[in-house]
Order: sequence, then structure tokens, then C-alpha cells
Amino acid sequence: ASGAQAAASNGSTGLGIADAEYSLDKLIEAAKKEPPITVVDATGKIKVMAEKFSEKYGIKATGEKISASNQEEILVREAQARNVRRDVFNMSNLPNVTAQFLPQGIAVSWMPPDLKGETPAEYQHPAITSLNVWVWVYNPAVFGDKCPVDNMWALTDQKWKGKISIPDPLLRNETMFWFNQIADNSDATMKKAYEAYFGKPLESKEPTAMAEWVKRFASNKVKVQKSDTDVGPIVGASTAEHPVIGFVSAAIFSHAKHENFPMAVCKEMTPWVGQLTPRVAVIAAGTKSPNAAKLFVHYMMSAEGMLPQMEDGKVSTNRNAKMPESDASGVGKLTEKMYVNNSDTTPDDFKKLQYWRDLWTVSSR
Amino acid sequence: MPSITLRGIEKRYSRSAAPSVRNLDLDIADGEFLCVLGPSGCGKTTTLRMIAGLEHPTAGEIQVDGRTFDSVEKGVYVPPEKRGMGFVFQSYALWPHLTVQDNVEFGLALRNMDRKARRAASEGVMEKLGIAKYRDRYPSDLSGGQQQRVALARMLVVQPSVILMDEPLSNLDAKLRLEMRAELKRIHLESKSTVIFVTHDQWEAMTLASMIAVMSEGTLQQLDTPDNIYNRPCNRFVAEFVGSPPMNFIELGSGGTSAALSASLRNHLDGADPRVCRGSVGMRPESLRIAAPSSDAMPAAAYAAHATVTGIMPTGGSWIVELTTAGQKLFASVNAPPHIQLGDEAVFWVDRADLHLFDEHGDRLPDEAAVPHQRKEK
Amino acid sequence: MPSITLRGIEKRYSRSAAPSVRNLDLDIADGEFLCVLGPSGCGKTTTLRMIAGLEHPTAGEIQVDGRTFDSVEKGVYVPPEKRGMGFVFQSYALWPHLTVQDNVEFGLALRNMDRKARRAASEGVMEKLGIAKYRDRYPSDLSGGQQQRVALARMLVVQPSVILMDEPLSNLDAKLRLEMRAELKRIHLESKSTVIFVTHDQWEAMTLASMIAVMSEGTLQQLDTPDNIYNRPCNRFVAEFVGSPPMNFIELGSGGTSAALSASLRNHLDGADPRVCRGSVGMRPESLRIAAPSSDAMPAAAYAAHATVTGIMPTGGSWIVELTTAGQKLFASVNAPPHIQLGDEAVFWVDRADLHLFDEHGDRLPDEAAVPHQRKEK
Amino acid sequence: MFSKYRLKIALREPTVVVGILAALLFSYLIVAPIVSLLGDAFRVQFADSMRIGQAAGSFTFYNLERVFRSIVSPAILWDPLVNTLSVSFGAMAIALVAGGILAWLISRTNIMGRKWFATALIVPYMLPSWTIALAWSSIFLNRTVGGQPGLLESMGFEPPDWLAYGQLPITIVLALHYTPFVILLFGNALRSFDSQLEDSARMLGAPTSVVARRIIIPLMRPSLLSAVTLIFAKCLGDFGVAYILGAPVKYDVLATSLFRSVTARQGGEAAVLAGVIILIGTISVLIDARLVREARRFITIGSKGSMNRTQQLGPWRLPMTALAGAMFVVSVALPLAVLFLSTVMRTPGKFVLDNFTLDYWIGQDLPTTALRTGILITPDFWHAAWNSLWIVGIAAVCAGVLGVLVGYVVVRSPLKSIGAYLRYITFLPYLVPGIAFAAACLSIFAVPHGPIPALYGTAAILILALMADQMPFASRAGISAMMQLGKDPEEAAQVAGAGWWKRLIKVVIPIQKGPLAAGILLPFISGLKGLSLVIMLATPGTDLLTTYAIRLVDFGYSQAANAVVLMLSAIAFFGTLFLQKTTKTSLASGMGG
Ligand SMILES: Nc1ncnc2c1ncn2[C@@H]1O[C@H](COP(=O)(O)OP(=O)(O)OP(=O)(O)O)[C@@H](O)[C@H]1O
Ligand SMILES: Nc1ncnc2c1ncn2[C@@H]1O[C@H](COP(=O)(O)OP(=O)(O)OP(=O)(O)O)[C@@H](O)[C@H]1O
Ligand SMILES: [Mg+2]
Ligand SMILES: [Mg+2]
Repeated sequence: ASGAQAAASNGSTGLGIADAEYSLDKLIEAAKKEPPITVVDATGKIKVMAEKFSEKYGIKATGEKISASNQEEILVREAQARNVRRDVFNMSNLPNVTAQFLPQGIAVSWMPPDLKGETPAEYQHPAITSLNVWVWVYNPAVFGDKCPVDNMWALTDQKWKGKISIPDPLLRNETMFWFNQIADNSDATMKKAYEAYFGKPLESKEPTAMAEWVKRFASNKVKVQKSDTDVGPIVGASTAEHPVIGFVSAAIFSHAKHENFPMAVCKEMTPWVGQLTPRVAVIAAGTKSPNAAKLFVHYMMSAEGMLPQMEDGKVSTNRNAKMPESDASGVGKLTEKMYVNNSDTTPDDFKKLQYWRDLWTVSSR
Repeated sequence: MPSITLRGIEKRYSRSAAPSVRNLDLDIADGEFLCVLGPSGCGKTTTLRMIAGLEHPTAGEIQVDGRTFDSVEKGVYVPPEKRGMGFVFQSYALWPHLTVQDNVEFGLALRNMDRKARRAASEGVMEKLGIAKYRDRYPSDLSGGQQQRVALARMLVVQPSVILMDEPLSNLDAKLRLEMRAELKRIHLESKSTVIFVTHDQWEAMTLASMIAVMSEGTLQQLDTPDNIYNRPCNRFVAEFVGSPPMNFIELGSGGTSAALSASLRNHLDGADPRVCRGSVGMRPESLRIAAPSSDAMPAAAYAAHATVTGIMPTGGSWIVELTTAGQKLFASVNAPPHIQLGDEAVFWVDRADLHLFDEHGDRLPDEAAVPHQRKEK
Repeated sequence: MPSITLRGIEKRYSRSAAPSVRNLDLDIADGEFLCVLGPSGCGKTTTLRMIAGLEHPTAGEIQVDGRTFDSVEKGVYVPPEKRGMGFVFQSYALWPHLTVQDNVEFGLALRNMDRKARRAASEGVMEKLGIAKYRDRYPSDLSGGQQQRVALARMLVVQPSVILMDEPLSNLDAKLRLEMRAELKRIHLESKSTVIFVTHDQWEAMTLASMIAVMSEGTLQQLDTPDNIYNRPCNRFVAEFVGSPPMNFIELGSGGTSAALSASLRNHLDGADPRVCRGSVGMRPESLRIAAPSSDAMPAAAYAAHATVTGIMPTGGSWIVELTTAGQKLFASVNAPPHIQLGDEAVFWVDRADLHLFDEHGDRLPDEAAVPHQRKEK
Repeated sequence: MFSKYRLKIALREPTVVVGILAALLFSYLIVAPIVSLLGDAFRVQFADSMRIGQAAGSFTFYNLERVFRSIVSPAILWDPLVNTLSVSFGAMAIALVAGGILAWLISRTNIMGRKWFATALIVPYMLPSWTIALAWSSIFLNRTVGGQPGLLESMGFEPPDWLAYGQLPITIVLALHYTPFVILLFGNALRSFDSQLEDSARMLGAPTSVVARRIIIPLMRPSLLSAVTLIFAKCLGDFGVAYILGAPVKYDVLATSLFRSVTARQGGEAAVLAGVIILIGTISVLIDARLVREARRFITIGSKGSMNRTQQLGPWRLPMTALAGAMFVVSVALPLAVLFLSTVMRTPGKFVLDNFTLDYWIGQDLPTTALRTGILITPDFWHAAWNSLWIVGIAAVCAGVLGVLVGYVVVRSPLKSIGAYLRYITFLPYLVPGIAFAAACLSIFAVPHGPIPALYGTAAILILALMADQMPFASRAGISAMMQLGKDPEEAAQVAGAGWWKRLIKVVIPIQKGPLAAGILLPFISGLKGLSLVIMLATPGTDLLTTYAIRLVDFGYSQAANAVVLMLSAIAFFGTLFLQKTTKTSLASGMGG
């Protein structure tokens, strides 16, 4: 799999002009000769991005909002049918991409050579466009500036039983991947956090500290919602007698703004304030407009491309991109306190998905 | 054995339409067997349905045995299921999802009769109506007449004290009909129930009924014994409607069809009630006697005239002879083969007592009207 | 004006059941007006439906004008819509979603007739059947008789060359029925169409039909002219079924109901065909003459016997007299009021020519059978 | 004995040909996607291949094993199964009783405002089911899950958990939502029911309850059973309500399990769960088919001299009107009010005057970036509305017409097997989750098959898939209607010279216009509300109202999104009115009127 991964980011995608002859102008020129493209993301902002892209390059792009699981379904089915209608996807389940779609040849990931300098190396294989920020939140109207919890282990405590609201992890593979990432890469940190909270070392029958956390967390009567859109208002409406800690994506802060409910990040949460989920640019292998697709990837990876989404708290991987003032969450400043994905262990995330699902399912009964 | 009284009943199906039944007063004594006769669409079914409580009168009152069942004025209404009447629907209204037996036993089951008694009762009725062998069939698998008998059986089996039947024998053959009639008559006698029976068969009405009601366009024309209905029809409508072939009419007033005939009749009736001369005279086909012109069978007291035989129709056991005299057609009905040929000249005569006299409004004149004044004076 | 031929038609509704129609051969000449008579459930409707193509025979062949419409053996089947026949359903089968007018015009619209012509044609027919004023009503808002006339109008308006009618007049009053009959007769004469007409009214059959078919339990009993059906019934079933009140029978063979009566009749028929003595003798009620025992009106050549008058029923224009002799009931039908009282003794007599003789199987014996041998030998 | 003659007759009847064509069509539209979906149950999924050491795509029982006998099976299968059955039966029973009474009141009695109720009581189906759940929450919500407290709670009474979450609310909300099924199907059947059949029972002394039990209900069996099986299937497949009211308290139903598997792309598990749901659905269809085996017993239209008289309620008129009114308040007015309130308040649940605004409807120059004006003056909204209208409209009409055809074939075809097949497969789409069905459709329709080109990317695929997805209701409406229509009217047309087609157009369809209209109406309504099919199959760039609303939610404009949902219901409502007016099929009017 890692070979395919390397190939995917080498530029030898076989699509469009070869990286050896690459220059942005050539790409634009080639793209202009191609049919219009359709670009897909899980957020509605993709429409804005597509419009801006079209404006900038004069190449027609249509943006389409499709949920993560539907995106994968469409990508696979279109490829199987050799009837590709959607050209570029901005996907959030990195393991699925690297472990399945790229090796299967359904899709390719291309890193624009001219942006390699602007993008940290860990975001180049495959080409990661942006990071979605997920954070623990509370109601500042009740608790003021200080979040009532500051350790993830506290959430497994009796005190918070039934008072945590999160989007159903069984609907959101990123959560499971995150569990595995932590277990694979930072299990020691979790153990330490346990000691910090409970004041004694962790004893567990589970293979990892993270597994123990998941088990305890899940059995703590966590209230799951269909999506974080539902979680936001619940946190916002919580009271002193009935406090609620939530887990939401940064986009919910703009909801909070529109609907006037209070919500703030648990800035002191250890070991991490939240999760940074990578979102990867994927070009359908069967695209009829490979160069236009590449150009759109280039646009997404560029400093300006992600701007519309950054308003919702997404973080661009481009070093030159600056968080806009209008970011409601202010999470841009907290990225250091968040768990950063390690692309090297993503194949394991993919493999262990079911393990974590089952652990959750069984523990939460 | 209840009596039924209708007072000023009116029924309009929609506010704009003409009433289907109007100003109907009807008194039916208990134990009566009333036949209702009338042209199609005159409101027979509607009347029956109102008595049953299935239709709501727009005015008037219905009482059964002194108890008010419907009263528009007083706002009284007793639902059909509380009236305890039996009804045979003109269109049968069998339940397609029940077998013949279940159809018949439905009413018994309602009365919490146990299975065995139910079976016995239903078997008895079905046997009598000749449908026992179809007991396990569904109504859709029966012929029209069989369905009608099921409808009849379903009603009879519960032995209601008031029986309403809407043309219950219309789809049966003559023979079966005769049997059914006998059966109905027997049931009526035994149970002393009050029966209202709508039929188009006058013969049926005549043989079955203790009273006959003749309706026309929603109004009651005459309520009388079969004999009176036939022999003393109260107006021209009844006279014309009852009897087949229908009564012959000769108009005496102006605008009559045959001036010569009217003149000769006027002549014959000389001295009778003067209202006759503006009205009409009716003669039943079977009171018309025919003979060859040479015959001297004609009695003196009868009205007689010459005519040509323009048609002879055998109708199985009797013959209808069409006579034409002075441009008007008259029908005679004879029981023996007429010894007369088509085209022959013939005399016909009618006993003076067999003449029906009607005034210009079509109302019957009293029988004495036929008697000349001078004789009366004597 | 087509001719219709049925060959060996059989119809079973289900494999296990007895056939509803069996081994039916029927030849109907073109322009015939055939009335079908038969007890309820004998297969009349089934036969009509098979001819129309609505029901599929399980054996046999149906041809119209030489063209095979159904043949189970050859596997030929022409669907109803291609047969061009008119059908009046026993259950009317009006279209509930169409007004009266639209019901009537449906067939015309199918023939792509333009609106105006359609309207004219339908108006004409509706006018004749007296339903023109209900043209905008829906069938469910009509009385039974009105619905039936719509069904009739719907069929008549398209002037089909083969007309099949299943008790089309059963819900009409006597007067209307008479008019409808005249109308049907006129249409038949004018259009020369072939008509098959199921009825329960024998009087109707007698007056309308050019041929009558009598069926019983799915088989054809007799296909003959009305006169022959009535006067020369081919077997006891037909003799008994046709005529109302039905024919009187006296059993001559062993097991007869009245030994004395049989003896006297056997005596009277002395010398006639010996098969009679094992069979029965029938006498129509209207050929029974009655007189007071003292009367000398009785002719010599007639069979006569004494009886007691046990019942007198007036039926509107005629009287049915029930006689009891030697323990057996006999009915006589007389046209004039009988000058006899209930309980009176009376003599009755029947012309020898009016006796119907049947053998032990119920089959009619030839008329000569009544003639004594010795006379024949002379 | 299959004689040449029989064959000839069978072939003369176009029902056989039509039946075969319909069977082929639906095999392609419905069976193929579902088979391809279920096939996954026995195939090693890519993600599992490493773990279980078999090549992806090879045959396996691993998925069955996992769903039926692993440590997770109680959580994903057995508990949800029990919950599903209790919720479904409960909802079915409530809907049946409530809907049955209402249908009878509307179509056969003189309650006040019959016409009005005839339309108003279908509205619950026009509102997405979550709106009723929302209304429920806004009244009964307690502190267990959090969020805005419910009305009762703010009045000082804390509703117990069983009233706020889980089985009871899910059951009631589902029942309210699907009651229109009963009202439409049963009401239509009642409307053309010969009132003399009732009369004759009453004449024998049967009180109303017995008439209902022994005469009306048995005779109306086809329509009642259709309604019941459809509701059952819908409840089996509905996860929306169950998720909102059930998931927070761990009350899972099969549909939630399935939804989780599909969303998390656990293909094998999803296929097995779908298989279980389809199996349960199949049992219900078999029961239904068995109970209405002999169609001729349910013929209530077309017999001799039928009448339809309305029943005079007398003193009961007012109470009965109040009953219908109460139902209206509970299932329509309340959810609508809650939904509407949410569109005119900046902060939900804050009842102060300056919190109210019409900005989300007609505001101009709003500060919100992606929605500068209220939805009513946003061209995008109208564009999406128009797209919804025509795409769903066409699909609904096709479904309705095909539904009648299917009904015709099922009831009239001499080849019973075709009928049984059609009856079954047209029922399936309700049992398969929309997203799985859509994915399967995508696979099948994206590739050319013989003469059929690759439809993917055209509007045609959307119409076809929507149509197939809505066939259950359409075909059920058609089947139950045809079962109650006798042969008489058709035979009369036949002898009048009308061929099959003419008969269908001029006799069958007009007589059955009520059920046909219902067969178009409900598919239209639920098509308008549907999302998953559209999202997967729509050509990029064509926004429908649902996708438009989802996008608004995504931006956090939930007020505006709710306004779109309200408008969607309004479109459904006016579409209904329009259809009822043009076809004169209000439940309140009798035959031919
Ligand atoms: N669908 C059916 N299944 C089984 N038997 C049937 C079916 N239809 C009719 N029959 C039987 O076939 C026989 C003939 O029926 P048909 O309707 O032809 O009688 P009919 O002569 O028209 O009688 P009627 O004068 O009562 O209408 C009857 O005994 C009837 O019970
Ligand atoms: N639902 C209705 N709406 C309007 N008019 C109706 C309705 N039902 C019956 N009528 C009319 O009322 C009149 C009386 O109908 P009814 O059924 O009582 O007649 P009937 O005497 O039974 O006739 P028939 O002998 O033909 O059955 C008819 O003219 C009929 O057209
Ligand atoms: Mg009537
Ligand atoms: Mg018949």
C-alpha cells in the first residue's frame, strides 16, 4: 500500500500532463481545453470555491455538497461503472483513501509540484488540502471562561455520566480513526493523562490505554446525536444543573453565531483540545478532465483556495494561508493543542476500524 | 304485528330537486300485507327506505305502533338497527365476503343464537327457498335469481315483525315465484307480521295483498283493497296503471280521440251525471265481449258498438284482440280462442255496470253517476 | 342480422363443480327474436355471456354468421369487443363514474361519432325510454327501474346487429314494460337484428319471441315457436314450467297421487297409446271448464269429473278456481266471474284435444296417441 | 390442462403482456439494485479482506456470522429487532385505529368541514417526520439529553423519560406521520363502498360497531391491509424519527443499525441487516397476500344498483368533528406551529419581541454570507423548488400510472405468478434504505445494459429511481383499488366495443381516480421530501429543495432551512389541492362527484 501511496503523490499519476513537464500555465492551458468539472466536498462551501475557481481560471467548475459516506460510495460506483461524473473530491476519511481507493486505482492523489514548498511534508503524501477541527466544547454562559473539564479522562468519570453529547461515532469513521491514531502513536500520553487525573497509574485489561478510555467513555451513557449540528444547540442550552460537554466541528461555531447560542472550546482539555482530521484531495481516476481536476487540486492546496472554508474553522495546510478574521471559533490559534494525524499509521486505522466500532458498540450498550 | 303510520312525509334528495316523495300519508294496520305499486321512479324504494330508517325524510313523521320513529318537527330519529324491521333490497346488497350460509346467519349471530340453533334455522329457510345446496358459495358465484333468494332468506330467517321487501321476486321464474309467494303468504299468516311489498307484478299484488297502495310521482294515489283498486280505481291514473292490457279509455269531453265513439257513448249514457260528458269512460279489456255482428248474444242493457278486428295476439292461455272502431283502438282480452278472423267485422259490448266513469280531472265518479237521472227520479 | 350457432357448448365454473351449461346445441337463425326461459340458475346468463365472449366455454364451439368466435378444440377466441354485440346485463353494470348521458354515449364515443351526432342519437333513445330528464344524474342517484332503462338505452343506442338481453325489463312496471316491449319489437323489426332475450315473464316471451328456448339445469329442453312451446311442450318439464298457473298433472302410472282420478282418466283414454298408462296427463288450467253439476253445458267428447271448489282467487280480470277431486288439487283459470261458491260441488271438463299425454320418462307422446286404437283402425 | 384455447384467451388479455413488461421493468429498476445490494452479504468486503484473510469479493459467511452471532449482534441486530417490531406494531395499530375512524368520518359521514379535513388530515405526511418529532420534543423534552427544555418542563413538570424518549414517542410520532396512508387508502375504498351493504346489516339489528367489525372492515380488507403493510414497511425503514427520539437513550431500531452500517460503509453488515429487514417485510407481504387471496370477495364497486349515502351523525356530529379537529391540532397544527416559530426567531426558544424576525423569509441585505436575502426572494430557492416540482412530479405521475397497471395485472391477470411477483417486488423499495438503494441504482444505471444506455448523469435516472422508490405506495393503492372493483363495468365497456386500453382509460382509471390520485399524491409528497436518492443520483448542480435545505443547515442557517422545509410542505399541500381539484378526488366527494 505504501508503494501505491508513494506513486500517488509522485505526480506520475498518468493523468494529464506529466509532472516532469509541469508548470502552472501549461496546466491551465491544458485544462481550458477540457470539459467542465464537478468538484465535491462535504460542506456547502464547495459551491463558493467552485465559483471562485471558475472566476479565476475561466474554467467551469460545479461545486457539490455530498456527505462523506456518499462521496465514497459515488467515487467507487462511478469508477466501477466507468462513468465518471465527479472529478475532484475533498475527502475526510484519509485511511479509506490511502488504503482502498488509491491502491485500487479508483482514484489518484496529486500533489502540485509548485506548492510543495508551501505545504508541510506530512501533508503531501497524499495531498492533504485542509484540516477539519473537532473540539470539546461547553457552555460559557454557565461556566464562564473556564471549561468544567480539563482532562479527557474526566469524561469517563461518573460525574459526567449522561452529560456528554457527541455525534454518533458509529456514523463517523473519523472518530474511530482518531481512536486508533492515538492508540498507535500517543498511547503513552493517554496513560499519563490518566495518572494526572486519577492520581494512579492505569491498570487495564485492554491492550491500550486508548481502548480503556473508549470503553469507559462509551459506557458513561454518552448521548449520541445524528450530527454535530444537533450537538451544538444542546451544549448551548445546557444549564448548571444539567451541564453538557460536547464534541463538535469548528463549523458549529458559525451555527452558534447565527442562532445565538453560547458555546466555547474547552481550551484546557488535555491531552488534546480536539482532533485535526485531514481532508485529502482525490481525483477520480476516470476523469475526463484530468488537467482541470489537477488545477482544482492546485487551487485547493493554494493559499487562497480554502479561504471560504476557513471561515468555518477549517485549517488550510498551506503555510501561507491565514485564518480569516471571520472565523467564529477562533480554533485557528489552538491547532498546537490538537491531535495531529500521522499519515504513516493510516493503513492501520483502516484495518482496525471494525475493532474500534465493536469496542464502542459493546461498551455503550 | 305493528301498525305503521306515515304523516305528511316528504323526501327531497337534494335541496334543488323536486321531492321524490311528497305529502305522503299512509296508515298500515297491523298484520296488513300491503303491496306498493307504481311506475318506475315514483318513490317506492324511497318510501320503504324511510320507513326502515335508512333515508331521512325532509318533512313529516313516521310512527310504528304508536311509537315515533322519525319526526322532522320533533327531531326524533330511531336508527334502523333499533327498528327491528326486515328489509329485502332491490339490489340484494349481499355481503360479498360471506358465504351464502354466513349471509343468512348474520342476523341470527347478532341475536347471540348459538351455532346449532342458527344452523338449524338457516338450513330451514334455505331449504325452503331452494338455495341450501349453495350454502358454501360466495354470492358472486350465484345466478341472479339465486342471489335474490339469498337476500330473501337473510331477511326471513330472523322473523322480523315488520317486513319490507323491495321487488324481492323480480329475478325469479314464474314457477319459483309462485312458490315464493305461497311461502311469503304462509309466513305472513303464521307470524302475523306487517308486510310492505313493492312489486311490479300486478298479478302478484292482487293475489298477495290485503291492501294495495298505488303511487305516482311521489304521491299516494289510492290505498285500498285489491278488489277496489281493480274495480273501483279512484282516478284515471290508477285505472290505467293497474291491469294488463290496460283499461281502454274513451274521451267524452272536447278533444277526445274519436268523435263518433264519444257521441255514441254519450248517447248511451244519456241522463247520467253531466260531469261524465266532460270526462272519460274506461272499460277493462276483459269486460269487452266480442261476437260476430250477426250474433244475438248481446244483452240489451250493455253499451255496444261495431268494430273491425285489427289484431289477435295469443298470450298463452288467453288472447288479446285489438279492435278498431271509429278510428280508436280498443283491446279486449278473451279466455277462449276467439272465433273471429283478422279483418272481420265484429260487435263488442260492455255491461253498463262495467263502465268506469271519470270526470274531467280524471277522478272517478261515483258508481251511481252512471244511472240516468230520470230513472232515479222514478 | 347474423345467425348464431352453438355446438356442444359446455361450461364448468370450476373443475370440481357440475357444469352450469352442458352439451348445448343451439341454432338461431338471423333476424330471430329468441326468448330464453328457464328456472333460476339453469344457465341462461352463462349462455348469454358465452355468446358475448365474456365467459369461456370449457368445450364446444360458437359461430356467428359462419365465423367461429369460440372454439375450444381449434383454439379460436374472439374477444368481446370484436364481436360487435349488444349486451344488457342482469345487474345493469352501469358505469358509476359517468352520468346517464355519458353512460349512453359511451359506445358512440368509442365509434368516434362526433359530439353533435352523439347527442342527437342518445337524446332520441333516452327520450324513448323516458330517462332523458335524468341525463345529468349519476347512476347511484337513480331508482332501480331508471337504472335498468339506462342499461337498455346504452345498448340500444349503438344499434348492434346481435342483441343479448338478460332480463332487461325485470324492474319495470307493467305499463312501462309494455311500452318497452313494443319498442324492442319495433327495433327488432326495423334493424333486423338477431335478438336473444332472457326473461322470467312468460307472457313477455309469448308475445315477443319468434322462437323460445326453454332450459333446465344447463341443458336445452325445447327450442320452438311460442305456440308450440305452449301447446305442444316436448316434455313434462316444459309443460310444467310454461304457463301460469301451471299445468295440472294427473299421474296414470303406479304411484300417482290419486288412484280414483287416474282410474277415471285411464278409463276415458281407453284404447289410447298404452305408454300413457304408465305416464301422465296434463291439462292447462284455462282448458278446464267448470259448471254447476246440474249444468248440461258439458260436451260429450270431453273428459269430465266431479270436484269440490276449494278456492277462488281473483287476479284482476281473471279468476283462479281451485278444485279438489279425489284428493288431488286442480287449478282452473276462468275469465268471467265464476258463478260458483266456495265449497260448492262442480263438474269440470276438458276437451280431449286439450289433454297433453306424457310417457313415463316425461316425454310428450304424439298427439295421435290420444286417439283410441279402435278408431284408428276404422 | 393448458389448452390452445386457454392460451389464446390468456394472450388476448393484454394483462399478460403488460404484466410481463412490468415485471421486466421492475426487475431492472428494483430487483437488480436490491440483488446487487444483498449480494454483498456473502462477499468479503475490501476492508475486511485483510482481517479475515480472504480476497475481497470472494464468497463468505463472515457477514452473517458477524451480524447474527458475534459480540455485537445483540447491539446491532437482536435488541433493535425487538424494538423495531414493537414500534412498528404499535404505530401500525394506532395509525389504523385513528386513520380508520377519520377515513370513515371524512368519506361517509356528515361531519362538519369534511372537504377541509379531507385535505388537512393528509398534511402530517407532507411534513417531514422529524418535524413531528421536533414538536414532540418541544413539548415533552426533559433534561436527560439536554437542549431546549420542553414546554412541560418549563411549566414546572418534568416529563418522565418514557414520555420524552424511546418507544412511546417514536411509536406515536410514526403513527401520526403515517396515518394519512390509512386515511387515503381506506378512505378511497370507503368512498365507493355500496352503502346498502351497511344498511342491510343495520336492518338486521347490527349496531355500528358490529357493522364496522363484520361488514366494513372485512370488505375493506385489501385497502386496510395495504395501508398496514405499507406503514409497517415504512416503520421498518424509518430511522429519522427513531434517531432523534431514540438514539440519545440508546433505543435503537433495525433502521438505525442499518443506517450506521451504511454510513460507515460497512457493506457486508449493511447487506445482512437490509436482508433482515427485507425478510420481515416479505413475511408481511405474504401475510397480506394470504389474507386477500380471493379477490372477488372484496368487490364493492360495480355491483347492481350501488348507493353511497352519507351517514347522518346526529348528536354525534359535533363530538366527531371535534375528534377530527383534535387530530388536526396534534398532527398538523402543532408541528407546523413549532416549525414556523423556529423560522421567525433568531434564537430558538427565546420569547421576547425583538427575537422575532421575518428575515429568514423575506429579509434583504442580511449579514449572512451565503444567504443574503430571505428564502422567498432568493432565486436559488425558486430554482430548486421548480426542479423539485418537475422531477418529482413526473416521477410521481409515472409511479401512479404504473401503480394502476400493476394493480390491474395483479388482480386480473390469468397468470397468477406474474401478479404475485409484481405485488412483491413493487413493495420492496420501502424496505431498503434510500442511500443503499441509491447506491445500488448508481451501479446498475451507470452502465449500459443491452438496449438501455447508461442513464447516470441524466435526469432520467433520477426520475426512474424516484419512481421505483415510490412504487410501493403506488402499486398498493392500485392493487387494493382494483381488488374492490368488480368486472362488471369493464365487461360492459368490452361489449360496447372498448379494447383493453380504452377500458383502462375510460372506465377503470376514472372509476379509480381516487386511488390513482392517491397513488400519485403520496409518491409526490414523499419524493419531494426524499433526500438520499436525490443526493446520490442527481446530476451535479441541480439543486432540489431538500439538497438546498441541507446546504442551509450546513451553513448554520437552520431557521432558513426550516423555512425551506415549510415551503416544501406548502408545495406538497398545494400540489395536493391542485390534484384533488383537477381530478375531483377529494375524499369527501362520492362516486362521480
Ligand atoms: N362464478 C361462478 N362459479 C360457480 N358457479 C357459478 C358461477 N356463476 C354461476 N354459477 C352457477 O351456474 C349456474 C347457472 O348460472 P346462471 O347465472 O347462468 O343462471 P341463470 O339461468 O342466469 O339464473 P337466473 O335466472 O337466476 O339469473 C347456477 O347454478 C349458478 O349457481
Ligand atoms: N340519490 C338520489 N338523488 C337524487 N334523486 C334520487 C336519488 N335516489 C332516487 N332518486 C329519485 O327519486 C325518485 C324515486 O326513486 P325510488 O328509488 O324511490 O323509485 P322507485 O319507485 O323505487 O322506482 P323503481 O321501481 O324504478 O325502483 C326517482 O325519480 C329517482 O330518480
Ligand atoms: Mg325501487
Ligand atoms: Mg341470470
